Amino acid sequence: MRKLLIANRGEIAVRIIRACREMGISPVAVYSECDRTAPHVRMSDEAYAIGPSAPGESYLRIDRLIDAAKRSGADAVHPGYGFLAENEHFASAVRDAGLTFVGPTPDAIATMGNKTAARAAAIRAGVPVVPGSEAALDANVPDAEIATLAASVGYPLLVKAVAGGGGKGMRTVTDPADLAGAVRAARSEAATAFGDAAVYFERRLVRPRHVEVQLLGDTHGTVLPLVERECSIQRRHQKVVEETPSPVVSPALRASMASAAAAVAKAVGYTNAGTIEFLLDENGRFYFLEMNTRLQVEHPITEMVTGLDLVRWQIRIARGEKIDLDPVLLLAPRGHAIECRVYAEDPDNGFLPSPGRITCLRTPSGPGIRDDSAAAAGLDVPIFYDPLISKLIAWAEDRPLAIARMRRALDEYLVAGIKTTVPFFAWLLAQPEFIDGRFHTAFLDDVLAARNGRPFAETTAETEEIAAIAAAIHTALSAPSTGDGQTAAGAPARWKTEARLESLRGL
Amino acid sequence: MRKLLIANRGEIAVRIIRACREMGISPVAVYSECDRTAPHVRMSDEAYAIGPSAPGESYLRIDRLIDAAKRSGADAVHPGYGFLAENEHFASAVRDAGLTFVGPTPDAIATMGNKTAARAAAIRAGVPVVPGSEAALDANVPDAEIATLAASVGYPLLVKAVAGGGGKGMRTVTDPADLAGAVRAARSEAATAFGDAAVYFERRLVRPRHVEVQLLGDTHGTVLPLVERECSIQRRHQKVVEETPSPVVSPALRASMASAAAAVAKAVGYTNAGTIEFLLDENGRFYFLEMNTRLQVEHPITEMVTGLDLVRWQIRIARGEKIDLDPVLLLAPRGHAIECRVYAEDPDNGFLPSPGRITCLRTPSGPGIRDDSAAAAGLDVPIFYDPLISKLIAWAEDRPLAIARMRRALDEYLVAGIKTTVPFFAWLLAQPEFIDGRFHTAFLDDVLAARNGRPFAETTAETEEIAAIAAAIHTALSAPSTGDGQTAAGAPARWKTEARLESLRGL
Amino acid sequence: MHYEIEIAGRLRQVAVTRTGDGFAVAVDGRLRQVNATRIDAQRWSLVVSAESKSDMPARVSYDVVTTPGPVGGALTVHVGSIPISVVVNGRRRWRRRDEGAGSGPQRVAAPMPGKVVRVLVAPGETVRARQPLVVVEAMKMENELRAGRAGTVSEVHVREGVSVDAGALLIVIQ
Amino acid sequence: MHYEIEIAGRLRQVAVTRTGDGFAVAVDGRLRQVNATRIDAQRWSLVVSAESKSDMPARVSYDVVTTPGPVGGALTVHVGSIPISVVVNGRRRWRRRDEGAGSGPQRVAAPMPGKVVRVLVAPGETVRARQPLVVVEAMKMENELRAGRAGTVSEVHVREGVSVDAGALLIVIQ
Repeated sequence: MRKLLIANRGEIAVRIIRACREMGISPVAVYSECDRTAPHVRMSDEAYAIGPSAPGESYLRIDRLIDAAKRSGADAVHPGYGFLAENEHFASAVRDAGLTFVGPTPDAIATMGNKTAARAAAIRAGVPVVPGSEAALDANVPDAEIATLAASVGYPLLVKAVAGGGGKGMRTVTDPADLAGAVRAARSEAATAFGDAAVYFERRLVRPRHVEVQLLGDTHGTVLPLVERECSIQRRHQKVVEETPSPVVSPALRASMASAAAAVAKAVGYTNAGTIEFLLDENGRFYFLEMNTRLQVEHPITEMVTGLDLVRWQIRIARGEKIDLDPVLLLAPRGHAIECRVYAEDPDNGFLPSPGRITCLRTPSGPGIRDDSAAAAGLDVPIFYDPLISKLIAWAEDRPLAIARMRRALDEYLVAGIKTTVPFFAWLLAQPEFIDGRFHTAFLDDVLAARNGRPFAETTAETEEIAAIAAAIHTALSAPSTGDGQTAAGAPARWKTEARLESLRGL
Repeated sequence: MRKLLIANRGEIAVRIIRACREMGISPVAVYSECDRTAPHVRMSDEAYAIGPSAPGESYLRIDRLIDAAKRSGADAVHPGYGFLAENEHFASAVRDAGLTFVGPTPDAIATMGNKTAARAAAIRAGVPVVPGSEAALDANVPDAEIATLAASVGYPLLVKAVAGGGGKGMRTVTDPADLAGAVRAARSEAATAFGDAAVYFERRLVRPRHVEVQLLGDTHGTVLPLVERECSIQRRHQKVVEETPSPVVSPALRASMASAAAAVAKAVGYTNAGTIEFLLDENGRFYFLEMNTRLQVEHPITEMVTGLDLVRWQIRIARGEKIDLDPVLLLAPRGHAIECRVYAEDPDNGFLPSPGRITCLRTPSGPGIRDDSAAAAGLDVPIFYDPLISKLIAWAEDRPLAIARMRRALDEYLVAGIKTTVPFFAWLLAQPEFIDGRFHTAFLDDVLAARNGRPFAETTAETEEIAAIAAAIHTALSAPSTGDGQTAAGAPARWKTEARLESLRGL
Repeated sequence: MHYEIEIAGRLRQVAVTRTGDGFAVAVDGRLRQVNATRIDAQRWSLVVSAESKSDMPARVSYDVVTTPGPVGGALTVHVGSIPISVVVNGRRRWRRRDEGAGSGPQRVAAPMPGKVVRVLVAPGETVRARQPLVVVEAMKMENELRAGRAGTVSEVHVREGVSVDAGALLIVIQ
Repeated sequence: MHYEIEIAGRLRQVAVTRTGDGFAVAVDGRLRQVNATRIDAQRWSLVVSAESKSDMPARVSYDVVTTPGPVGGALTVHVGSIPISVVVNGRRRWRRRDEGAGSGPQRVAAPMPGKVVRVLVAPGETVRARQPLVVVEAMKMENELRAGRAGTVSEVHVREGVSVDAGALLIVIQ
């Protein structure tokens, strides 16, 4: 592999560029209109425009991506995560163009992309799945049959889209009377979101945790599972904080989840990096949930405690290399790692997206801190894509120290110009339930509902006084009358600190 | 410990602030005139002005530091490295003021600060020292006696200042005829630099390596040595690149150096973090060189491979806590770490200092990279202090991967406005001798002399063409005729990308 | 110079005077000595000391970033990493977005371009404060727009499935 | 627009013309299509393509930072992290500091404030190119100032132990 086209943007494109540089591979970027000056474009060796800003006209256009790969002379394509990373047609198109796809086979992607097929694969591998209906319910199954099936699964249950993901096409039903309506709603949502109205049932577990197992499979038949990640801190089914190891997984449970994960992956001949997601109930029983057939957003925490470079391994596996790692060490995490997904959202306004220009950025650094980011002062967070601006990762010798380190890093993290979830994380990491590891997948939504919109960035009398002082001095020194100032709401103008300080002597 | 005054500046003050934050201790900064806006001032809870910019009038003023500590109500003082870190009078003054000194006792500092006393301590501990004279030669020892002593040590030898450090008051003598002159020169230099003209002799080893052992000692009698650091890459006796583990130290040699280091530390009742420096000859024999009774600049690489937070341990030890670490793990490094000391120096002009304003800064990030820095765009590197602007640290699974990662990080590292040693490191890390680990303490001076000033940042036809294109476009878009531009050599003025690009349509 | 500064709904009287090495700043009559150094157009380093030691330790250091807010006179002041909304001399023009108080119709507009995926209220319906009104999908997320305060829905300008621009009027509540 | 641009001692003729989505730039007659986007006052992103594929791959991306140099018309252009000294339309005024060539007296000045710790030459002494002349201690390091080219020392303006300001004349070599 000599030249790799990265069919993605943002921090994950930057992450893959770094792996390329360290391996002597030339990275090729693609970009939509609004991404012309994005870091992944500026850090790559070559860069190809692939269309307008809307993802459907650029990052999701298989034809344009293949065309860019061919024009650049790339011999491989890395899909990152999101966009086309779990699209078997893209994987096929890359192969058909004679290029190496850094990921699993189109067959493995297709199987695991279908939730009922994935469940069937897990059952074949002898791995427990969440109790539920085994076949997809398409639109012409009669209501009575649906009700019987639901009763056999048991209430409360979830109606889930077969092609689902990200909580779309999903409904909780507690009362059998609501079943028919919920199925209709889920089907309609699924049809809109995925073009496939099929749904199925899963029993809703009580306070489950989301625990997942990263694994690597090579093309020589080796599948190695790695230490689990705890991803139960979710907002509306989207992970916001991940950590490894899980505070509740014992070495014995780790070994048993790891071999279950490997069994599922082997059952579909899985290659490259992938993740088996499980639900873990309060009694320590785990159930296969689904498989992500790509690099995960949260892969860095696994890198921190295992020392592996997962992107490097993806590329090595795609080149046909054998995995030569010690399986025992992969399940023996060193220390503890936590990731906070920093989003351009306003946590004090219902987590509404907050796109716009970052006017000032101070990123944390120092011992145990890693910031995987594609943000920079002066750059815009576009409205078209996932508002993830940075993944802040803290490692330390144990979980309490990792939490202390992450809180220190969040204090250092300053993003001005847009709102971010940094104040939310500073709040969350101080909650007793988080500190004690007492949480489940609905924990965050429950406490957010209970807070009822109280602001996360709580001010004190001291910080308010300082803000008042700073605002007064800022306004005094920025007054138009100095002849050298900035307008009250405008952008900074011709600027000299010395001159401005001089001018104030006349106040 | 509730509040800690940091009697230092720059990256090490920032490093200590971070440890304080993670431990819930309030950090107090001090600053000289030119450091008013330095990061350590802005990141601390409180900040006290201690005098003019010259170190002798501020950071070296024991009275002002103690005064600031008292005014702030601090209960402890951390000296960092450099300045007063190895000054027993400062340690005593801190104690006398009723404050905790985060470091060893004044006695241990005094003993190890005297090179002949330190050698005597090592000999008492049964640790080999570089063959040499055991007593200090003061000014009234007759020349004949000096010549006899020198002959018994053997040529080539080094004349070294008893109070020495950093290569000052040091002369190499190969020919006995040069002895008297070298002793005179070294004495005069030592008297000027340290106020102490005493010198002694050491045999000069052939192509030795500088290998040092970090250790921690608590106030309960435990001394634990850690994996060695290889610090042979030096320019004029100043370390510029450090790594751990050493590419030439076997586990058996590691164990034997570690116990020798612990024996020396125990011999002087050493507490807190310290480092025993050894010379390692080509036959694998090692000799005690000196002890640094403080945190080392290069401590982060040890943190990367052991997982320990050494500043945290310094504070814990100063609080009287017991070290409860597994001695075996401390000598079992995980992976490999390298540090490059990025200096504000012009490597293409004899490494002359290059103070001034950093106009643009892009620091590396991503997997395995840590940047311990106090640099920021818009800030000045003052002329008064050590020109270290950042310690760039790379960790990876093994040495070749760590080198690849460091080279990737150096490629990402951009500092504009001043010159730095980044291009020098990019060159050094590509040298076959470095890659193979074939070097000794004179290696770098030898290859620098052989290069005879050839520039490190070698341009290619491609980069020169791009520079020409960029300069032409920059000049075209910055022409005064646009009415909105910047003068050829001046600072950026009122600035709007869109307006400027619009204006060019008329070109 | 004298300013009226509003933070978190409370108005402060702030007077700034230049002194030898900085500023004397009185906040509601309480005097602080402030050594303020500007780093760049947005960033400040403040070292603040109180007249007496009683209410604030000596020489407290703050890293502050001031950025313009959405309306004239509004600033976002970051003290450390905490963003604080500040209005200078503008109390008559300004109103906190999520404050329960207030009168007149509430006009709920799209804060970003996106697609309306659910309309949760109909004209004539009464709504509680913070009740979800419309779900807009943008930046790959579904975002609930909520009522600022209780009232009755008087106008619904969108239906499910339509795309809206930033600022488009969606719902009016009386 | 046409510029004479000197890099590493070689002069290039550079012509810049605005095109549809960028610039056509001819460097010594070789044409490049350049999509140049300014990030801020100093930073540029260039995506460069050649007329033919033969001498440069299509759509090469460069991150470039331009900072003013010490004299008018001089720039430091960082291509990636490599700093390159560039002079625009200024070849007559400009001379590389460490170039062996040149004529007239060499005036060796202190590049930074510091203390002279050693004077290694005396008036009348002949020196080789790059021979150390004076050692100045500054920023805690001893720094050797060297001869730019061979010659004879005509003036020595400092002695050991004195402090010097930046720019102070130390040695003149004929």
